[in-house]
Amino acid sequence: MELVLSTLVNSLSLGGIYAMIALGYTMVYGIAKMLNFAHGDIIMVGAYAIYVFMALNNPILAILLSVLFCLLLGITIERVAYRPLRGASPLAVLITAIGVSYLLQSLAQIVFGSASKMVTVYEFGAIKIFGVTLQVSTLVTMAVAIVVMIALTLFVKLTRTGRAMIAVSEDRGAAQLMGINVNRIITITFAIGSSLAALAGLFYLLKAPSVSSTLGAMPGIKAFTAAVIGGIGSIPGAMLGGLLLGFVECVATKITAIAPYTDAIEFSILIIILLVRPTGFLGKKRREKV
Amino acid sequence: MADYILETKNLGISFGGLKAAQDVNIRIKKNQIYGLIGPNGAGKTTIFNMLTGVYKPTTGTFYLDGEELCGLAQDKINHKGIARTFQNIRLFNNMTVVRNVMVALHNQPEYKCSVWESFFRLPRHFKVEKEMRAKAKELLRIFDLEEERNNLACNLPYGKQRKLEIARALATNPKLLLLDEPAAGMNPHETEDLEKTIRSIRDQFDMTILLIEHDMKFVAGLCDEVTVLNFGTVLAEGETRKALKDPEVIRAYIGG
Amino acid sequence: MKFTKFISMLLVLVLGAGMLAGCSAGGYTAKNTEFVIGVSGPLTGDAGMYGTAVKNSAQLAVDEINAAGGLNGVKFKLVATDDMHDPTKVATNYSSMLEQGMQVSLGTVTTAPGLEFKNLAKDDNVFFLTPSASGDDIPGGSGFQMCFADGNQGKVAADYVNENCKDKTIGVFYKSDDAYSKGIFDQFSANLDAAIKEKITVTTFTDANKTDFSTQIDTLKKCDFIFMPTYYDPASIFMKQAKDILPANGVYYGCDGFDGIDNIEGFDITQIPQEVTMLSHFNSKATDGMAKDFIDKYTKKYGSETLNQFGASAYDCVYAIYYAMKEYIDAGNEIPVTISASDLCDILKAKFTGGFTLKEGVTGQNITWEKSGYVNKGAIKYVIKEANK
Amino acid sequence: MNALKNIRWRHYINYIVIGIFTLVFAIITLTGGRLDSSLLFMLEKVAISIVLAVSLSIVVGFLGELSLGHAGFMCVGAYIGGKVAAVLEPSLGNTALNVLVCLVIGGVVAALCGVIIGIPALRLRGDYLAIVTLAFGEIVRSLFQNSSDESFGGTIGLETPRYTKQYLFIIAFLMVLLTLLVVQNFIRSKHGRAVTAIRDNEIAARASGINVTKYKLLAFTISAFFAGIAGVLYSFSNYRVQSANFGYNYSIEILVMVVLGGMGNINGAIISAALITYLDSKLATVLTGDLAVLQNLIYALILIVIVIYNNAPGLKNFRDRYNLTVLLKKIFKHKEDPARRTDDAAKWDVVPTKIEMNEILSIDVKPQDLSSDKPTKGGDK
Repeated sequence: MELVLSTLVNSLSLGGIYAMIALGYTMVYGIAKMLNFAHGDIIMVGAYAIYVFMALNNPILAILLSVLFCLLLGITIERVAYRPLRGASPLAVLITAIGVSYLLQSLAQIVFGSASKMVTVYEFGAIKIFGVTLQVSTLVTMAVAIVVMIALTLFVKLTRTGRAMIAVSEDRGAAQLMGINVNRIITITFAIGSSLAALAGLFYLLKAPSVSSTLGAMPGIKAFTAAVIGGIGSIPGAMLGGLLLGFVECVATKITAIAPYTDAIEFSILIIILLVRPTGFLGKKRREKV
Repeated sequence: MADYILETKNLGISFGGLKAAQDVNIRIKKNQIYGLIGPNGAGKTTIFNMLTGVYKPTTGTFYLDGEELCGLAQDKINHKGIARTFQNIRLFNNMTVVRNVMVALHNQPEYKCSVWESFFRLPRHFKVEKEMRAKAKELLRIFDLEEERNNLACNLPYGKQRKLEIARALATNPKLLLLDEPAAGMNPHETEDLEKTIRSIRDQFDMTILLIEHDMKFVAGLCDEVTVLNFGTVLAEGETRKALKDPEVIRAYIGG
Repeated sequence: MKFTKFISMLLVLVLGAGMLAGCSAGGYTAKNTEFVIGVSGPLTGDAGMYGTAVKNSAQLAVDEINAAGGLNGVKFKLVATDDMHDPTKVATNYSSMLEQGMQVSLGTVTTAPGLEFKNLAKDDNVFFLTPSASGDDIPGGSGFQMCFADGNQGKVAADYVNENCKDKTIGVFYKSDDAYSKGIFDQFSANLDAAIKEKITVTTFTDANKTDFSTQIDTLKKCDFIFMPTYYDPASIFMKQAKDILPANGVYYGCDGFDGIDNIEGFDITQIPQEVTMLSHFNSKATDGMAKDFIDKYTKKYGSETLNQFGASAYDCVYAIYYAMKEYIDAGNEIPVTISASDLCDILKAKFTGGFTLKEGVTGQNITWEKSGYVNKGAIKYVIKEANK
Repeated sequence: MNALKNIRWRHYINYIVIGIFTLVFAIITLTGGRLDSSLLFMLEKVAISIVLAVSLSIVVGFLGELSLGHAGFMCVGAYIGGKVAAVLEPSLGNTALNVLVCLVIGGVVAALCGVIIGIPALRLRGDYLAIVTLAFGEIVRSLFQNSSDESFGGTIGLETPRYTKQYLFIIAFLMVLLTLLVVQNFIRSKHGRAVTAIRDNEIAARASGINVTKYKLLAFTISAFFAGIAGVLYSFSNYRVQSANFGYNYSIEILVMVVLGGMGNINGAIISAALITYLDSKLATVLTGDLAVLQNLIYALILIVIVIYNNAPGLKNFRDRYNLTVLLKKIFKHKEDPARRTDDAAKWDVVPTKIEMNEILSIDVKPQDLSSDKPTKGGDK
């Protein structure tokens, strides 16, 4: 019982982070129709930003500044690297995105060195619930993830901008004809996605107090897996996919015999899902127009 | 020899709840120029897509020259003898004009050349390439595109792109040619020209042609028979002039 | 046509560059005016502390030898290259060092690149004595070790556990895709008593998830003795993450990879309630003997941040090579300064397999080598930090 | 003489240059001159990179799909080749025959993996496929990494029998020539034309009777085969195969070679592969420590800048004004020889790299492209 409970809590907290990143992926993919490879690396930038701003000795301020920094970074990346390629082939956009991801990683390494840095944002300590020792930070992560998810769903459903986002993701051309400023919507999407990535970076730091330039690469790809499993473009899908993947990873890591294969297992799931149900669990199927 | 070169039986497809086409029965005799008309969204292109294997019909089936082709893959259907053009032109834009046609000659039995022969440039490779090029040039001459053969397809003027698409479709040596709005975007002079070309294709290649068109004058002048569609169902069919005078058809077009 | 011309010109240019390199190749040591010692190690990156320590300490030894007049008047020179603990960089580093006249080498600092280095050196017959690449497969050919081999470390750890941990809950945490970590674990596991082996809990991690260990910690949360054959970086993250969860009276037991764990920026080891222990051949808190001497000299020159057993070992390596060469010359032979790496290798190999002894070293006394290249010396269990302190 | 005149020399220039180059070094070696081991190593590395870049360019340049798992295929080739070599060594000894057998087996096994990864390629396009190839590379790596010590050496990697290095580079360059031969001939044949047609417009290709399934699989298989060949060469050149060497970063490095050379330009890929490999090892001694990252930074910038320059719709005018052809025209002031331009075959190598893939991005998540939706219409009557 205790084993089940602690595994569950662990996978929830990991899954919450994946869900958070997957959300950013899903939004950008749904609206800008591009796989933002650099999304994972924004997590890393966010974590480094916290590391730097922690010099102010104020965790809250550091987190806010980090989110702001990533938000601006996301907008800048979109502006400089992706916008010139709007209308170009997706292959070109994809390669550029890989380039940006690589750029962020190497810049971080140049600035901070390749050795990882220890960062302590805030020590929440641990509590005991039903005989299970829990990190309080885990609970915080889950709570924030849920709040963000709800807020985002409401934002998309209720606000003008949110509805414009849906419109752009459905049909960019038609949205433009309806007077929606597509560029602006895409910029906002990137801003939101990058802020979420910064939050994910924070959660990573709360979980494991260390940041290096490759911090975001793997979680990025895994979160993309999560987004695909849940169905690209779907907010609850991202949540579902993230939690599912978190669960798989935790269970796989727990079982000693298969622990070394954890990544292979996750990637195999990705391939299988893409083959069997490329729309994921909650994604919508779209027809090709000929 | 079947009576009809193309025969569809209760062909229908629905996307989710939307019935895009329903119980469509079309019969085309050999050497006919047949029109498929109807207002926007009537399901004309959808039928084309079913006939070429892009969509799988949910109901019904169709026969080409007596052979059931429904459910085959796109390239298989093409091998069996249905070729098409697209409403929005789809050329291989980064290839030259002659190469566009050569791609379509790919499957002709006389140009067979295995991958291994290509890897190592065995004599057959050179022979086949030479013959394909000659054949492509010949086709281009018919469409008056020979001069442009070394230009990139995307650099052709609009009218010529349309023609090239038809030439490419013909290169697959089809029994039935589907033309999706061939006259769209053409000026009256070009349209007239196209009309002549289509007739000459029928005569020269002994071809049967099914076309979608909005230009009624064009349809009336060219087509032997038509099927009129509205909301995915057949509204009227038969000899062109008669069908166009059908009050149902007029109402569907004018509205109300 | 112009394009063809351009292509051919470029091709000729690019490929011709290689040819030029070919013409000037060969006989790098001919112009040497000093004996050149080469070493490849992670001067940066996750294991950067080790490479830096090795480089500094080797330099320290070289400087001392040179200040004392070198080897019969011929001085030594150290060439250090950075491989960032990445095996793909080794071949390049190796050739670059050869080009700089390397005659003898300290090999690599870490194991994974060392496996690559070993073969290169064997091919060209270049002698190397590695201070810290502890892989079981490193020695042999032209390679020798100053540190304990992984198998040995794993065995020593297993012996310790067999003897002292009968009533403890034992856990293991190692990196499954790292040669060093897995090598030690395999030997550890093979040498455990069956009764103990049955009840140990094993967890692993990989390079892809080397920051978040909550699942592993959760699995090990009842263990009061955790064997950690990993490098200090993941170990420190683990400890920090686990400090409230694992029993406060627990013990972390690491191998030489733990060295430097008390010197990580942002990681205060005193906040970890558990005891942190490592198996070592060097006590960085030593208060007497060569070790004390070395510590003083090193700290004075480079500070205490990178002071660890890797450096100590490298210091000994340089002296071992120096004394071996000196013995050979003292026996009436000659070693010209322009001697080729291969010739020097034959000399040194004969010495090291022929009973050469480093009498007094920082990392032990009367150090000798087996014919297979493994080292013979005593090990120290060294408590980095006591429990609850 | 006339026959000689009719040969399109530009088609063969790369064989000739590489052939002469190999010959020169082969003569030096075979006549007893001992080449320096670091030079030999460099030659082998350059050859391996060229094979990799040329084989990747089939998928990226001509099929128009992104493969991020090219190093994975290489990994398969390296391990299988190394293993076979070890098994065969007692019977075949350390001979060129052994190398050739390993090359064939390693290549074929990698090609089989190409088929396996090609199957998703039939259903997926663009971003999804890129991710699948990436996942494939990681899975392969992970499997070899966790293999038992007896089978593939696990974490410490597989020790491969050493091959007399003096001759290895000759074999490596012969493999470069073979790769060029097969890839170039393939691309310039009706089959290559079909692959390029799929890249340009998949829907139209299908409608023109092209068996898209077959050709995508074929492209992936050929590409994987030669990556496998490169892997086998690697295993002979390096004594030890460690799966950590074949990660995502290596795949990206190969991609950089292809992109820098101009996607779909084989000569470009050859030059940039040789150049990058050469500079790589030269820079590695200069850029040490944290500066080593500069190399990755440069790769990143190459990817971003070149792709934006080549593809940004807004830069079209700029591109037309400032490009290599214009630059060369200025340098050489060469007049076009109209006699040589009778056919379009000369344009074959320099097909523009722009790929209209947005209209066929993916079956399920297709962007609604503005232009694809009835640009003109006669209007209803």
